[in-house]
Amino acid sequence: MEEKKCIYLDNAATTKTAPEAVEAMLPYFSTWYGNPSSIYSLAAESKKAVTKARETLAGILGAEANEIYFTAGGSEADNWAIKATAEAYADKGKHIITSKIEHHAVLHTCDYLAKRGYEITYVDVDEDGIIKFEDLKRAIRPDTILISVMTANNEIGSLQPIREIGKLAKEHGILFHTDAVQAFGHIPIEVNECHIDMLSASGHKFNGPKGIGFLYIRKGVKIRSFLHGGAQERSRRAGTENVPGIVGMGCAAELAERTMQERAEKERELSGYLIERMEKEIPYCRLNGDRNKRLPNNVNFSFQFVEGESLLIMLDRKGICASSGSACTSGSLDPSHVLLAIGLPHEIAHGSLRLTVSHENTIEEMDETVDAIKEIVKRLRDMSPLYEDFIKKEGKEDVQ
Amino acid sequence: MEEKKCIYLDNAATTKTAPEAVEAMLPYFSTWYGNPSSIYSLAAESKKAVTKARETLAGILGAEANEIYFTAGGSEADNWAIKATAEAYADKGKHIITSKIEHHAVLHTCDYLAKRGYEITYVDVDEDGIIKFEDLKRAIRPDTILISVMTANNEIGSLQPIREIGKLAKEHGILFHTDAVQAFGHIPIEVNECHIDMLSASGHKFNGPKGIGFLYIRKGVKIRSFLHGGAQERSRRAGTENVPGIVGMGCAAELAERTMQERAEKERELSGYLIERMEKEIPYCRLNGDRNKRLPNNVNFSFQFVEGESLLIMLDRKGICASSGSACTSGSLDPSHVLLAIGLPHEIAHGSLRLTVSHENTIEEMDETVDAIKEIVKRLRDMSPLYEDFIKKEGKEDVQ
Amino acid sequence: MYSEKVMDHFEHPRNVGEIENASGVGTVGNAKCGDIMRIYLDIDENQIIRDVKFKTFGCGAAVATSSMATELVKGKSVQQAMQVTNRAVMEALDGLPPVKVHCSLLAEEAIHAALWDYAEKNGIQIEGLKRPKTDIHEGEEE
Amino acid sequence: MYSEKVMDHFEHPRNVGEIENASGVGTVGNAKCGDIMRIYLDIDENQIIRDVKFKTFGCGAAVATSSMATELVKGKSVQQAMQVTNRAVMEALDGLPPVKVHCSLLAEEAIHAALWDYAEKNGIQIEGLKRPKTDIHEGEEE
Ligand SMILES: Cc1ncc(COP(=O)(O)O)c(C=O)c1O
Ligand SMILES: Cc1ncc(COP(=O)(O)O)c(C=O)c1O
Repeated sequence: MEEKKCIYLDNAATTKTAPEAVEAMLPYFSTWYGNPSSIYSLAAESKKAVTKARETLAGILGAEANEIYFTAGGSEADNWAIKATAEAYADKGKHIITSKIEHHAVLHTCDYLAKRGYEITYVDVDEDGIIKFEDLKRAIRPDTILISVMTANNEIGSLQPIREIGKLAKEHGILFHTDAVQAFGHIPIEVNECHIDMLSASGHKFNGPKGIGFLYIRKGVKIRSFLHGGAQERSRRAGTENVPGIVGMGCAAELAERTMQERAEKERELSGYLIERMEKEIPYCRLNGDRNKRLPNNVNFSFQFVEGESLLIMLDRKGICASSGSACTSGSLDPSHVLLAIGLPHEIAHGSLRLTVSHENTIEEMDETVDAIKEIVKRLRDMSPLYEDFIKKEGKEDVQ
Repeated sequence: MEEKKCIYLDNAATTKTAPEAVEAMLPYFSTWYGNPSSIYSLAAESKKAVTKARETLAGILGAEANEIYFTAGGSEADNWAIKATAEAYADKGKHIITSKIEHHAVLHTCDYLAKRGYEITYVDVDEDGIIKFEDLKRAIRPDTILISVMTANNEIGSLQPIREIGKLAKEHGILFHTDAVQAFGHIPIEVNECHIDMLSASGHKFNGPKGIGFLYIRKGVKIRSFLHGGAQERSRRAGTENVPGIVGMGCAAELAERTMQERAEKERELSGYLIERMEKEIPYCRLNGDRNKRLPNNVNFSFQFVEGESLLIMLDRKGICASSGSACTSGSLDPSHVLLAIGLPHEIAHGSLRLTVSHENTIEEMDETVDAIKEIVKRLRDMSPLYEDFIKKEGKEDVQ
Repeated sequence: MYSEKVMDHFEHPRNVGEIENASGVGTVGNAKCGDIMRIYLDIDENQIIRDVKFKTFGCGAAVATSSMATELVKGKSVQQAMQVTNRAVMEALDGLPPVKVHCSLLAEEAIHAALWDYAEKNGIQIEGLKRPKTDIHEGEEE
Repeated sequence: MYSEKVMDHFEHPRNVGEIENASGVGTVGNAKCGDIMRIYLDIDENQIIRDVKFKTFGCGAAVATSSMATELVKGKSVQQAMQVTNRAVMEALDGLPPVKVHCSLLAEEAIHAALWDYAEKNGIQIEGLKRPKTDIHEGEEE
């Protein structure tokens, strides 16, 4: 396929690997390819590179290097944190608290445990997609062993009060895990300030490579291995280290940390502009997620009378890459569980669009995008029986 | 560190990623970086690449593309195959048969299950490191649900009779898993001929990248997810696909398949030469593993009166990269479980050296290696109290 | 994901619109599942479908199957229209992804629903036509 | 993995060899664990260690700690030699990886074992010296 111009607005699904990160990885494929567990000098180079990346990641979180455990991505980190904690603390209790808007990597893992004798409380969120803190508080029981609430939601970008949750968990002697896959590298997170015991992150969400992530595990947390085998990762996660992946993620994290403020400002400018124009120019639409407490790069709208996939395909024909809910759920017929959790009726949830910008986007691209959306929404409404009924019933004029 | 000349003889620990594979991966980092689950055209490119790799791998094994499930490596594939089978078939029985010389990714996973109510039979191997087939047969019980025996051993290279084991398993209606991490890409394997139900492989063992592998699962095998979350890999293995890793592994597999015969010939020539010279020129040494039924690239010797790590470090100082047992176990004080299983006494097992060649090595390098080993073994024996005692006790002359 | 034919009918849907005082109108599907199709038929005194229009809320496949279904029945007799199955629609579109097959069923149902409306209004019976479910997803839930 | 000092003593071990008719010989460790050290002492009538030699079967750290231990006791009095602890050996080597600390303990034990042999042969007592375990790993197993 030819490389054609495209406006990429799906950075929550995955990001472009930073050229610096690719550059950093390259020597570890065919030059310093030694297995870090080996004792000869060739391997010392790869070991050193892995150590450096570990220190970088730990530094960003205010953690110790030996609290960082590399995984194959965010899903493995989530599975590990939750399943291994459940097992290690089963004698204390079998109750886990999470939210209704977690990623499937958390929700399906909890479902798995629910079928095996664990009890899960899925706490509600408000209409802006922020966890109901009082409900969370009330959900705590003597046998609660883990609270898992994400740092930022992947669909509507809403930021959760992890500092307060961490404090609450600590007060009750409950472990706190946060899925920071969407947040790490995008907003500042400090594991000690927020009393985070475990934190999941994934390289490809902050311009690192795919297939690599990490789980932060606070020293002292009793956690079992998830992958058994060799003695890698202090015997907690077996498997020959993905050295190039680790190096690429380390480099991307360092870059993300260093440029975080200016990137976030640029993203806020772009996403704010999108929101402003869309709200002003497109009737019967609604911004999903909290207007202020949201990831700088996230825009999520619902358009009444319009179905999301049609919108996406038409945008794609105009070279605009966007998403309708989580990338993982596309192909499914159910609308996103997150949009339902914030109270959207099914048909509105079906008509949602997620645009997640990067600092590399431009205002011109935003204009092009809004113009395209306007035109497409109008076109789809013109062929929508729901819109036809609405206009007739309400006796309204077509205001499109 | 400067790139200095080195003779790399540790291809069982990991291999150099083929430049062709790196080349193939590159576009998927920063150009075709779309998430394969997305529906826009950018993502179609990465999806197509993943599909192509899947078809390549399936083709090599004589399998269907939808029987290949990507993982983060060999360890994850082993963990998944064994744990998920154990869970899915628990109502049929809780007995698993494996061998004493499996990789830790299999053995520690079995240990994990043993603590959770499963019964594991670890079948013995003979002095050449080949499973005792009659013992295996006798181990079968009505509640046996899985036989897991590796295709080729990672330390001594011994090839296991997987065709016979597969037949036996099929006759008894028992699932057969084989850890082919050392074998895939090096010797031909056909899953149907050998009645293999599950097979683990890892990219970095056949000149693919690290951090990517796969599990072949025969259609119809009832197997649970191991990583829960998104709907990737037909909802059986969650996590955004490691597109570059998958592409790199696919390319390496294709290359490995195409060049298998000539590579194996070259490797056999090199390893045969090593074995011949060492046996002739170094006294009190022993070839470990079967002389004929072994991986073409594997050479494993024990040198009496000498400790392996010293040998390795001195070889490293001469620019020769080798290993003493499995890369994963270095750092441990126990000698390799494989060498103990073939009946070596502890002190002999401690003095073992594994050399695993690649087709890129030369006969000159083999000569240099043998010369170095001869010199080092002599030096270490000269400072060995065990050798001193041996010479005195036996009244032997120093024949070194 | 979609064939070229599907993309063509999605991007350039044929027969979009309404027919005032239509001979028959049928609406099927529900918003909960993300698909609603409405078909308008204009049928002459010889039971020939003179004109057909549709409106659809749904995914690309829903739009394309509606468009193709209208093409397949246009100018046909009511009896011929009864032969337009979901399979015929799919084939005419060079196939659909497995998760989208239900869209073609919806298109078939929409035609039938419009024909039912026509038959009821005119007090006639059409051979092989059954009362449409008001929601084709009824009874399908697990 | 190892400090430069360790590597130096491993590659160029000091005092390798045997002493015939040594004043004291001590062997510790066992082959099962992969480490055996033997130390030969030549002690003069003033209880000064005139010469020392060692032989070691073991890893890089085992060789280096043996070498360093012999250097630290050479020319010293028996009493001074008693002060050479595993810690002193490690420090002199600029440290050891955690998994290798037991090697320095072995070196200390080897010196003590050779001194014990010397004391026994000569019917003297050395303050603070205890009978060496024949296998320092005895009693250490879990
Ligand atoms: C036989 C065998 N199985 C499994 C593994 C684990 O593979 P990986 O390190 O890629 O997870 C290895 C290599 O380390 C191996 O040699
Ligand atoms: C919030 C969240 N958690 C977990 C994941 C899973 O990460 P990965 O796909 O890298 O395994 C994702 C992204 O898909 C995510 O957005």
